[in-house]
Amino acid sequence: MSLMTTSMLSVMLAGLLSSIAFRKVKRLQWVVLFAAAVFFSYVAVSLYGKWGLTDSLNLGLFTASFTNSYIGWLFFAFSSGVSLIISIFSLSFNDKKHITGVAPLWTVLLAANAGIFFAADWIAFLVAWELMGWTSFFIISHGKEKSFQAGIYYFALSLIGTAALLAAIFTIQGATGTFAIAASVKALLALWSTKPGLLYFIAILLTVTFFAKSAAGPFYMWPAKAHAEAPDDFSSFLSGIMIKYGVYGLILAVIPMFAEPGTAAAAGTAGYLGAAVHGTPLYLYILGWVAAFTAVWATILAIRENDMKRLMAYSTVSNIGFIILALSVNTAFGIAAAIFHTFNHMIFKGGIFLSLASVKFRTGEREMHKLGGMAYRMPIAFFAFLLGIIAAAGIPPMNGFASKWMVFQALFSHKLLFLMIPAFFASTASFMYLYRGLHSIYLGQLSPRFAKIKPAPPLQSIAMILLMVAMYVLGGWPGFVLQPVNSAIANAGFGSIQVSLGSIVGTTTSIHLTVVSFVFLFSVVGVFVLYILGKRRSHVEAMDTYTAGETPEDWGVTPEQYHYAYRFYEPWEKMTDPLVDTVSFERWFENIRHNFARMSRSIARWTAMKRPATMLAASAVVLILILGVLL
Amino acid sequence: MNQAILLLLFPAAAALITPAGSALSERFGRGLALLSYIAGIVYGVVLYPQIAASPASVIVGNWKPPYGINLFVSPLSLGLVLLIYCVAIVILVSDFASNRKRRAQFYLLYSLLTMASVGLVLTADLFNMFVFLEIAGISTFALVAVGREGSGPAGSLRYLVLAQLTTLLMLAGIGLVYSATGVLNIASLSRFAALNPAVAFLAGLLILLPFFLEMKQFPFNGWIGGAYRGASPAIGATMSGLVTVSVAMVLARLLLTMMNTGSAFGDATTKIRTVVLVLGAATVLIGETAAFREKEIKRVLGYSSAGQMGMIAIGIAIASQSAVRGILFLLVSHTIAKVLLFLVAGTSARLSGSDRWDEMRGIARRFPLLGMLFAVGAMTLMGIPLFSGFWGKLDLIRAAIASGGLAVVGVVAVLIATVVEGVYFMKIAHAFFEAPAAAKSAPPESTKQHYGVAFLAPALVLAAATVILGVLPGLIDPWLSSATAELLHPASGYAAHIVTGGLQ
Amino acid sequence: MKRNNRLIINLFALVVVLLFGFISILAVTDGRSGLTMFSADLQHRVSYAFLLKSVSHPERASNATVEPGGRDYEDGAANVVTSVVVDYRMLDTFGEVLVLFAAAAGVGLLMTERKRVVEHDASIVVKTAVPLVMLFAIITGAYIVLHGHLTPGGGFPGGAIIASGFILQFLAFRESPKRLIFKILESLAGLGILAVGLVGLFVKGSLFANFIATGTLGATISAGTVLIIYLLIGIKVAAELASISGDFIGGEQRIGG
Amino acid sequence: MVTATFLLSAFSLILVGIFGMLTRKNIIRILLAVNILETGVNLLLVSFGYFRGGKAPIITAPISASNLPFVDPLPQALVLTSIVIGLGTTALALAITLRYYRRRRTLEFEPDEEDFASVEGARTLMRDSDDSTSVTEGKDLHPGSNVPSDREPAGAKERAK
Repeated sequence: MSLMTTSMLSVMLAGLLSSIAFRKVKRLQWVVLFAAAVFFSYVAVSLYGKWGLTDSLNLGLFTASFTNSYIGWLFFAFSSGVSLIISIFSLSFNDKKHITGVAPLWTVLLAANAGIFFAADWIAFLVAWELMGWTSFFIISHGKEKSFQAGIYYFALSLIGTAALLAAIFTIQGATGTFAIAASVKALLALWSTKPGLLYFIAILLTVTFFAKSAAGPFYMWPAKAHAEAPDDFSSFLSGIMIKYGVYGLILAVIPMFAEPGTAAAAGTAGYLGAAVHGTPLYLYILGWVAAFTAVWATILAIRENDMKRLMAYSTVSNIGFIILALSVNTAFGIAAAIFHTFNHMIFKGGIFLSLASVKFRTGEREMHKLGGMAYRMPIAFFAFLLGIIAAAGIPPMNGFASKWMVFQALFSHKLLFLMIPAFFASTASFMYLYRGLHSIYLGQLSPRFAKIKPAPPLQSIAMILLMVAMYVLGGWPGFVLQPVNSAIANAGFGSIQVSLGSIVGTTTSIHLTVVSFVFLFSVVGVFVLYILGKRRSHVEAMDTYTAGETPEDWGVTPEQYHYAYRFYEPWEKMTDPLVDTVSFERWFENIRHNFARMSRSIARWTAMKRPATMLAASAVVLILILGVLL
Repeated sequence: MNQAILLLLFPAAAALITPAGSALSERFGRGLALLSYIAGIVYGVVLYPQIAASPASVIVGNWKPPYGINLFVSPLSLGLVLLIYCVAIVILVSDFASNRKRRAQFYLLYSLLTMASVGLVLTADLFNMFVFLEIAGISTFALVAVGREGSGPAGSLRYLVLAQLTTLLMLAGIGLVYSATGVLNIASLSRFAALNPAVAFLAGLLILLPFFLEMKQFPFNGWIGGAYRGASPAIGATMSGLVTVSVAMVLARLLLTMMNTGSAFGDATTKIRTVVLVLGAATVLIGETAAFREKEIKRVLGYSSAGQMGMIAIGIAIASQSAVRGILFLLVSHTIAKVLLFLVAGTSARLSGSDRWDEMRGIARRFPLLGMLFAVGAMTLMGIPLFSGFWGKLDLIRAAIASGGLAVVGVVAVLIATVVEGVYFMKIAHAFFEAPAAAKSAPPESTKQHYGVAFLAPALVLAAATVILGVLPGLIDPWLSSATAELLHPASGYAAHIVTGGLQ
Repeated sequence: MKRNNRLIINLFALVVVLLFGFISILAVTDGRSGLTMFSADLQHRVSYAFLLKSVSHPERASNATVEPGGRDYEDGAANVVTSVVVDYRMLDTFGEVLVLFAAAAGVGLLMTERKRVVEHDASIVVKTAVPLVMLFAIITGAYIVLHGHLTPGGGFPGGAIIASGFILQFLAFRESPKRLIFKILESLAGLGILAVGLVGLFVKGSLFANFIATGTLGATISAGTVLIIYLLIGIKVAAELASISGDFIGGEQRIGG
Repeated sequence: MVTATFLLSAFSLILVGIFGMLTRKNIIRILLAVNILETGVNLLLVSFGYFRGGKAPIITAPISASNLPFVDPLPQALVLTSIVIGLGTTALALAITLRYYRRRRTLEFEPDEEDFASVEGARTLMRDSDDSTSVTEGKDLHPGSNVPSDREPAGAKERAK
């Protein structure tokens, strides 16, 4: 019982107790959540350097054992930090008007978060995974009819994932005889030469689990539903951290299964199963294509969205596509890029969702065309969003640029040019939806309805500012993250890359990001100075520019009608309509559910036949007898 | 050690006294029933240490088996007997919350039902098993029939017809076995010269039929809908909580102990186990599918217990160490959770005045504890960690994948069922917690009676039990291992007490 | 259309049933080796020991002789079926009693109190004949009950005959039976059976052990507890059947004559 | 030979019983079929106990291991038990049937109309009818869909009083 288990158990207990003790005063539950986040950040700090520290919890029938692996620690530390910032935000977000009772569940979810990253054997992983699943489900569907539709959708998918995980775990245990994650993966590598089919089966099961959680591939549609309906402050946790569990799982179990020695052995014996495309194992290559199409598809859908949270949810999915694309290259550089982009995404998407949350906090609106001009009223939220989308679009000097650059470098390294085309498309087209968000929410015509709203409360502003700083710093000095990441992947046996505090050595070229960031900094400062010095500025209402000095109020045109946001990309929507109508996994799942319900109805009916079901029973008996006696 | 038969006699005596006693006072039957169960528990707990030391074969009338009838009191059977008594107490106590004016016969029949379940668990004689089965059946028919006006008798009759068909066929099977071997004793059959494979298959299948029925296996579960609609919640809980314990136990006993290679049933065993496995897989799928769309909460629970019983059947058919351990764990947790769910269902039905969960929307907003209890029960059945169902399911799936072959079908069925079960249970749980669409009219009957301690105390006890088992599954590990050993290795324990005279 | 449908169902059922019969016959006449129907002859059945009354000492079965007038066999009933029912497999019989008990209780639970309207009484003939018939019925029943251990019959048939007398009385005199008395009777008789068993448990160390000397085989007073238990069963069955029929008949109210 | 006759007749009784149970819809007939099946099973048991030239197992002359002119007594004992059990079951079944009839005014198995009720909110209060205060207040829909209106459910009559 070292710090890992004790911290998890105590936080879990704290969550349960707070749910009982503070039923009347919900604010205190949020304080407990904040305390838990602080505690976990402390745990993260105190666990630094103690790699391989193991710890186990005897559950009688099984034992759950935990270890402090370097990669796990990185994920744990970053998620704890970001959730600390989010919990600061939540403290002020859940005021009288917006309060929800989900804090205790969220506290338990933090414990599950720790469990996932510490798990050393599959049982512990499974327990933490399922704990995370149902707590997050209850948070997403916090007792609203509409949000339940989203929640049950998410829950069904994660149940499918869990089922696949169960099957995978016990298949692995049957094949290797151990539940320990690292050991079993090593043992699986030895099986490449003998039974590659089994390995593919395991890999597919695990991939289903992790894709279902991180909404890659055919599962792209749950974040849009879930984010749209989840509590606003939770959706930044959802999109920032929870969706990354799948990525962690892939790094933990799937990618190592295709490490060099095994696949090399397979190449000889396993035939096409062991084949490699440009040095990438076939399976990962297919995974890469799935990821690329996830990125493209999510981008296409995001551009069509008018609901700001759904839009950002789709952008998250497309970023997940990027991450998995980098993973699928299966080189140290690619994995480093993936992890780096994961952390960056945690930060900038967290920031974006926080800013959206505080806009919703003030206005209560989610459709973007009803907003507009928020920049004038909520500057900090505006800047958080601005920097966030700069990062998301991969423009220097923000952190997104560095990691996207690394992703492309990784793709170059294996000459996967065809995979880069969709990647480039997704990356470029992301400008469209990001700009749509920026314009429709923050720029443009301020609607008179919101003329009087106050800026974001201090605590929320603090949270957003922290994230902004992080974005800029990681953009300029990626070494802060990349050096630990580098030693982590070296520690985990993926090899290592060359990186210093400010510069990254890619495969084709290297880049010195500090210089880039200073260039941008100075240019921005310079422009600002000019803007101050040159006194030729006069503030013109957007209204006047539109109407060219006319007075449209006379013929009853109100300002917000000039806020061009509704059906922002109409031609694009027209263009993609047929595509979206044809390719819809959503409808596919819907049909499955529908047919299932019909089947269930009919089964329930035969129990109420005119004759009691003796006929069926008797004929079944006869059938069994025939099979048993004659055969 | 023959005093151990008192375990069986307490409820029987209570039942026999009841008619005369209820001439004295209305409440006599109820009190007496509870008293007898408590006596049973106390006696069982006192007995447990020496039984754990050495399992005892209780003989009746001083006649040694296989001539006379003998009961086998082992850690396994004694533990399940205690479970049955506890469940019976919980159900009866919670039934006070319904504040119906039960007649004396109700408690009489309930005691007989409990007695029969205990007997089924204990007995080691085929025909005696049949008799106990009939007692259980008759009391269940009557208790279901007095459930809801109208649909009670209908459901009860559907149940009765199927049950009679199967039990009579079982009797024929018993006769066949007797005329082939000349003994009726399970233990001595488990170490007997091999029957002809065809005869063995026929007789074995016929003997298992009523247990398929009671365990709601696929072609024999046409009665679930009617019976569960008709029965009052207490009886629903009894049918799927209390009776299933003994029935599943007996199925395990017959399929693992009586029918193994080297027993009278010899080679037919594998065939019969395959049949059970396939039926179990079908049941899991069909039960959960039927529950998916069902709106009447009692029937949802009935169908879901069909699914759970299917899982248990799969585990029994796999017949490996961890499979049996898993299903025993699953059995215990299912009993706890299902009874809890039935209590919650009954209370919320009385509070909302409707049997349908879609008309109970927002009831947990008025009574948050009710909703939490439901969630706990549901998540136990779904096999979510920190609730007891998880460990059983884990063991079962591990065993199935390890044994491979046809058992993989069972795994797929179980995994699909987990997803389906999760979806419909969460639907219901959410409907409970949902903000009611329209302002709901005040509950038809006064809240205090239904939501009083008579409901809350038992429900909380059950919820605590499932959570404790979920967090510390190791608690019942010793019991599980000894029970598993007893079921899987009859020669050492179970059949050791049989003196076979000039037979075989 | 509907008839057609029914025809199809009947045909299907016929096929199912015939297949069932065919397969079963095929199974029991299967050629492969192993025990099959009747392959255990009397020597190899448990009842061999029952007949020779040598259950406790199987080794004695070979040279034991059992004759009428002999004393102190391990079960003194001349009617071996009775000795199996009431002694060797007494637990089954106890269960059987409880089944009947449960059925009676269930009927009582289901038949809620109700009144039936009857226009006129039974005829004078019936009214005069019934007491005689009832007397005969009760005497015959008592005889059958008391000789259960010597001749075919015993508690169940005897009790049924006695009950039939009461039923006749209800039918003739249109008076609803005094159910309470029957209920108390049956519960007392049942408790009596249990008590006999418990005495056996505490005297002889196992439930329903025959704790009375079994006496001479064939004598009226013999076979120890068998006689007592059959007596109690007779009372119980009579009371139960009477109360069941009383529940079915229900109370009546007469109008006019 | 005699045994074969026994067996065949027992078997045919069993088959007849099963056939009746499968094909009939009228509850009384189904119960009759159950009883036929039961008789068949009992006969089967007895015939399993029969041996060529065996007498009823009542000791009227000295017997020993060498001369044992009896049939097997055990199956007869079992049959005795199962007959009584059958009696109990039948009595209970008839009582239930009577109750069913009083409610629905029919002796045929009918589909539970609630399963086919198109209206979603068919509210059904739960009433335990052994609660003497509410014997007649069952809120089940009586099968109005498939019963002519002149057949009044029994509940209604009693409710009138």
